[in-house]
Amino acid sequence: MKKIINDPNQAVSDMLQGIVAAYPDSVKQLEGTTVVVRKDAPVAGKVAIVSGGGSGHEPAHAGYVGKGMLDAAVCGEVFTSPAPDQVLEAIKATDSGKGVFLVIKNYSGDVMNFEMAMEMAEAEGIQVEKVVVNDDVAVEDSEFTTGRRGIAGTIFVHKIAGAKAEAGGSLEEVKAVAEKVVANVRSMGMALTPCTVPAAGTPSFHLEENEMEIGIGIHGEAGIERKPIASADEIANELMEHVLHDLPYRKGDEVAVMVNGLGATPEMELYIINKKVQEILKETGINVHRAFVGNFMTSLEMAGCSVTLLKMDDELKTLLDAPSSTPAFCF
Amino acid sequence: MKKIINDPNQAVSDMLQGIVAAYPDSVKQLEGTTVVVRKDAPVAGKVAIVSGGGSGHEPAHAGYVGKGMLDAAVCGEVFTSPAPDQVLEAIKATDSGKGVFLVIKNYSGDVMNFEMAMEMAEAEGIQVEKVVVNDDVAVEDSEFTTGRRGIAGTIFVHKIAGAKAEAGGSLEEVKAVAEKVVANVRSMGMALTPCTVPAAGTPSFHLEENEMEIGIGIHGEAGIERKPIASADEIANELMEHVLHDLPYRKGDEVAVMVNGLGATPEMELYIINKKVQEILKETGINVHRAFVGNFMTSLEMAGCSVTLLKMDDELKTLLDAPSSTPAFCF
Amino acid sequence: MEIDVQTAISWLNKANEKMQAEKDYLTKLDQETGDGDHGINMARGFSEVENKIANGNYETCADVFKDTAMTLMSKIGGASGPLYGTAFLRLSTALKGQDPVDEKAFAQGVQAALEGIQQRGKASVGEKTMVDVWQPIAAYLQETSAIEAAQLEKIAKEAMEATKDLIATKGRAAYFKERSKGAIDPGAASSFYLFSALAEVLKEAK
Amino acid sequence: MEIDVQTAISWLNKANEKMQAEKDYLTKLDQETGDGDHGINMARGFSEVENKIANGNYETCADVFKDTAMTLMSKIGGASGPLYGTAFLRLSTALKGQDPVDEKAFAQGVQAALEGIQQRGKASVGEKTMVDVWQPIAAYLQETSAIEAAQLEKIAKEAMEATKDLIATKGRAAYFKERSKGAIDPGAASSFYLFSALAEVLKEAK
Ligand SMILES: Nc1ncnc2c1ncn2[C@@H]1O[C@H](COP(=O)(O)OP(=O)(O)O)[C@@H](O)[C@H]1O
Ligand SMILES: Nc1ncnc2c1ncn2[C@@H]1O[C@H](COP(=O)(O)OP(=O)(O)O)[C@@H](O)[C@H]1O
Ligand SMILES: [Mg+2]
Ligand SMILES: [Mg+2]
Ligand SMILES: [Mg+2]
Ligand SMILES: [Mg+2]
Repeated sequence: MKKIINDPNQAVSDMLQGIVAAYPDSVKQLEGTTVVVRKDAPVAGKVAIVSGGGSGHEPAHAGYVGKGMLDAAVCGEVFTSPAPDQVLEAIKATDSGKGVFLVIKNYSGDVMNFEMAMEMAEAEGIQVEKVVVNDDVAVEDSEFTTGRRGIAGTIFVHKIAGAKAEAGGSLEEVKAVAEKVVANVRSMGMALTPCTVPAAGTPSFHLEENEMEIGIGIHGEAGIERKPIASADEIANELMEHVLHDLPYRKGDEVAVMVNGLGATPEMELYIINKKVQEILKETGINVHRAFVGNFMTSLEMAGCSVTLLKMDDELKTLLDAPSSTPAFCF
Repeated sequence: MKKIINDPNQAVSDMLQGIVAAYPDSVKQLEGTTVVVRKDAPVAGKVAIVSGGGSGHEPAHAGYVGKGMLDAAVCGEVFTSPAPDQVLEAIKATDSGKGVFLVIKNYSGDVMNFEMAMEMAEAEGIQVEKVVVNDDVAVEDSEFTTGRRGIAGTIFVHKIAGAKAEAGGSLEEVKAVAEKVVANVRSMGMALTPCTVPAAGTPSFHLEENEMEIGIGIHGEAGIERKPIASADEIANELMEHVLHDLPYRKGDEVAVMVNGLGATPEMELYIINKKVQEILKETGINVHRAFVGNFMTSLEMAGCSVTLLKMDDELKTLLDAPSSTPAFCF
Repeated sequence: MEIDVQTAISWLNKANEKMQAEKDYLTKLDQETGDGDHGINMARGFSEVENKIANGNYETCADVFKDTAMTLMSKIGGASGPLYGTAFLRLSTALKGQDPVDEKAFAQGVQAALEGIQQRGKASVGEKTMVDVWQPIAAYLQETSAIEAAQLEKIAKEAMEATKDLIATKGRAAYFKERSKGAIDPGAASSFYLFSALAEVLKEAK
Repeated sequence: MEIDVQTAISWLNKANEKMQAEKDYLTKLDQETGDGDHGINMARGFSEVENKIANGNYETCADVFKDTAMTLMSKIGGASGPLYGTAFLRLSTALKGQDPVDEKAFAQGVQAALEGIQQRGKASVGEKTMVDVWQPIAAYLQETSAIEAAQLEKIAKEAMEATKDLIATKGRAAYFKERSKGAIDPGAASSFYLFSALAEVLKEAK
C-alpha cells in the first residue's frame, strides 16, 4: 500500500482537519464529530441540505459544503457510513427551523444510519425529509434486493436541491425537486484498477494487466463484469448504451452530462471519454445543456470513470445553472 | 499500461476534442492546431495571456482558459513542448492589439519553442512579452545550467497575470506583476509512483513498494532523491523545509498555499498533507491568505503531490481573489 | 445456568478479543463480496465496547447491553453498526428487570434481537446476511432446556459456513448476484465469533 | 564526392528508417535521464519529413533541407524540435546556390548547423547533449579532404558513447546532476543515427 498518510486509523480525522484548515472562512468541523458544516450554519430561513456517507469519495461530500449546495457533510470512516449520532449532530447544527433535507446514497448502511438519525431528529421536534439516490444502472433494480447504488449522480441532487433551498424553497419543494432529479438521473462506471482502504492495507480485488471491470461501484467492490481492456470509444459506447436505454433518454431530450473520474484517472482520459460521449449524444439527437468533466465522486485511488446523464427540464436547468460556491463545485 | 485511450498517438487530439465538446460555449480549438482559445478571443482592449507546454498536466493548461486567466493554451504532445508555429497561431488568435503575454515554464524545450514563436510574432508586428516560471526548489539554480523547473506555481502566475489583464493592465504591467509572482513563488514535489507516456507504453522509472521520490518534476522524470516512504507529516515537513528556506518565507509573511496532486493522489491524502502544512505555517508565524488543495498541475497518473507557497502583498491578494471563471479554477 | 453482569462483561470482552484476532480475516471476507471494511468496523466497535464497559459500574445485564448497543451504534457505522446496535438494544430492553438472567429470558432476548435486526435491515433467512446466523441461534436457545456451549458454537459455525453457498440479495454483496456465491458472508462470520465468545464464556462459567 | 538532391533525400529517408527502428531505444534512453519522449518525437518528426519531401519537386539540396527544417521545427516540439530544426535551417542557408554540394561546402554547412544548435540551446561541448556529437562531426568534416563513410560513423558513435560518462548541465538530464552519469544522452544517440544514415548513403552512392 502506497499512501501519503500518517496512522491509517487517523486518516479521516487528519483529512477533516486538513479540509477545515484549507477553508477556515467558509467551513468548520462540529466539535467532537466528523461533520463539516457551513461556517454560517444554520442559515436563517433556509432549508438545510445534509449529505454524507463513508469517506474515500472526496471531494464528496465535504467539498460540496457551501452556498448553493450542502449545509453539512457527515463523514464516516473510509467506505463506512457514519453512525446516526453524527448525522443527528449535522441535522441539529444546520436546522434553522425550516427543516432539514437528507441526501442519502442507496446503501444498506447509509440508509439505516441516516434513517435512524432522522427518527431521532424528529423525536427532538426537527422536521426532516430525505431522498435516496440510486442512479447506478449496473445494478438490477428489484423490490426484493438492496436495489441500485447511489454514485456520481448524487452530485446533481446536491446541486439542484441545494439551489432550490438557497432560492427559498420549502422542505416539500426541495424534496420534490430532489425526487425529480433522482427519477431522471442514471450513471454507470468502470475501472482499470482496484483501490486500497488505508486501514485494510491491501487492494479490495485483483485485476490483471489486460483486464477491466465494468459496472463498478465506488467502494472498491468489484464490478458486474470483468473483460479485456477496450478502447476509450468502446468503453464510452458500453457505458452509454446501458445508461441511455435505462431511463430511456430519447431523441430531442436535453441532458446534463457528468464524466467522473474515480480518483487516479488522468483528466486527459476523462476528456477522451467525453469526446465519444458527446458524439453518441449528438448521433442520438440528444441535446447537451451542460457538461462536467472531472473528479466528483471518487473511490480513493481507483483508476476508472463513470458517465452520468440527467434529463433536464426548465426547472432543473435553472437550478443547475444557479451560482454555487463550494471548494469542488463552483460557477 | 492501463489507460482509457484509443490510439496512443491520437490521445492529445482526442482530448482536445473532448475539452471543446465539454465547454462549447466558452472555448474553441483553432482549426488545424492544438490550441484552445477563449471563444470570445481576441478580447477587445485586453492584453492576451497565452500559456501551454506539453500535455499530460491537465487541467493545465486548457482548463485555465477563460475569463480572468488564459486567453489560449497551446497543447503539445504528452510531455513535449508544442512547436513554435502552434504558439504563433495562439498569439495571432488572441492579440487584440494590446499585446500578448506568454507564461512559459522553464524547460529548454518550452523556452526555445515559445521564444521562437515570440520572434516570429514580433516579426509580424505583434507586441509580445514573456515570463519564465521556475518555482521548483528541488533543482539547483545556477547560471551554468538549465535552471529550475516550472511546476505548480505556474497556476498562480496564470491567475494573477490573467486578473491584471482582465482589469485592463498594460502589457508592461502584466509582465511586472507576473515577474513579481515568479520572484515570490516556490514549490517542491514528491511521488509514490511513476507515470506512463501513452505512446511510450512503459513507466518512466521504477519505484519499489516501499520507496518514494523526493524533488520530482512533472514530466515523469525521477526526482532528486529516493528514500523509504515516510508518513504524511514527515513528507510535508521535508517539502516545507526546502520551500520555506528558499525564498525565505519569514514570520509575519502572508502567503497563498497550493497543495497540488500529481494525478493519482486521492484528495484525502492532499488534505492530510494540507493539515501538516498549515500547522507548520502556523508554528512559523506565517499567515495564510488562501489555500488551494486539488489537482492543478498533474503528471498523468503519477501518485504524489507538490506544495507551493506564494508570498503575498496587497496587489497580489487583490488579483488572486479577483473572480475567474475557467473549468478548473473558478471563484 | 444464569447470566450475570460479570458473565455479560466477560462475553463482550471475549467477543472483542476475537474481533481483534479475526480483524484481517473479516476484512478479507468483506473484500470478496463487499467493500473491505467489516473487520476494521467490528474491531473498532468492540474495542470501544470493552473500553466503555470497563469504566462502568453495572448492576444489571440490561445496562451492560444498553451501553454496548449505544457504543456499537455510534462507533461502527456502515451496515453492521445499526444492526448490531439494534440487536443489543433489543436484548437490553427484553432483559430489563430480569437479573440474574436465566436461560429462558436470555433466549427471548436473543429472539427480540433477531427481530430487531430483521426490522432494521429488512432481510429474511437465506439472503446471505448475519440473519442467517442469528436465526438458528435464536431458535436453538428457545428450544433447548439447557444451553450447551459446544452445541451453541457448532450451530453458529455451521450456519456461518452455510452462507457460503448462498446468493446475496441484501447488503453490498447483493451487487455481485451469482458472483457472491462461494464466500462466507462477513456479517455471518462476525456473528459466529460473537456467539462462539458466548460459548467459551459459558463453558468457563460452569 | 558530391551531395546532390537525390543523396540528400536518401539521407533523410534512411535517417527516418533508423529513427523508426530505434524509436523505443531512444525513448528508453530518455526515460533514464529525461521525460521518455525522445524516440516518439524523432520518429514523428522524421516520418513527417519523409512524407514532406516525397511530395516535393526539388532542384537544390538547400530546398530539401529547408523543408526538412520547417517540418522538424513544427512537428517535433520539445527541446529537440527547435534544435534539429535550427540545424537543418542553417545547413540549408549555408548551401544556398552551391548545388551540387561539394565536401567543403557541406562541411561548412554542418559547422553552421552546429553553431545554430549552440546558439539556440546555449550548450557547449561536454554538457551531455547532441552538441557532443555534432561538434566532432563538424570538426572531422572540416579537416578531412575526402569524407570516409566508415570514419564518419565511427566518430559519431564514439562521440555518442562518450556522453555516457558525462554529467548533464543542459536539458532535462541536468535535473539529475550526478545521477545523469551512466546513460547515453538521447539527443546524442539520435544525432548518431542521423550521421550513421549519412554514412550509409554516402557508401552506397560510391
Ligand atoms: N439489510 C441487511 N440485513 C442484515 N444484515 C445485513 C444487511 N446489510 C448488510 N448486512 C450485514 O452486514 C455485513 C456487512 O457489514 P459491514 O461491512 O460492516 O458494512 P458495510 O456493508 O456498510 O460496509 C454483511 O456481511 C451482512 O451480514
Ligand atoms: N540546451 C540544449 N542544447 C543542446 N541540446 C539540448 C538542449 N536541451 C536538450 N537538448 C537535447 O535534446 C534531447 C532531448 O530531446 P527531447 O527528449 O526530444 O526533448 P525534451 O527534453 O523537451 O523532452 C537531449 O537528449 C539533448 O541531446
Ligand atoms: Mg462499508
Ligand atoms: Mg519532452
Ligand atoms: Mg463492508
Ligand atoms: Mg524528452
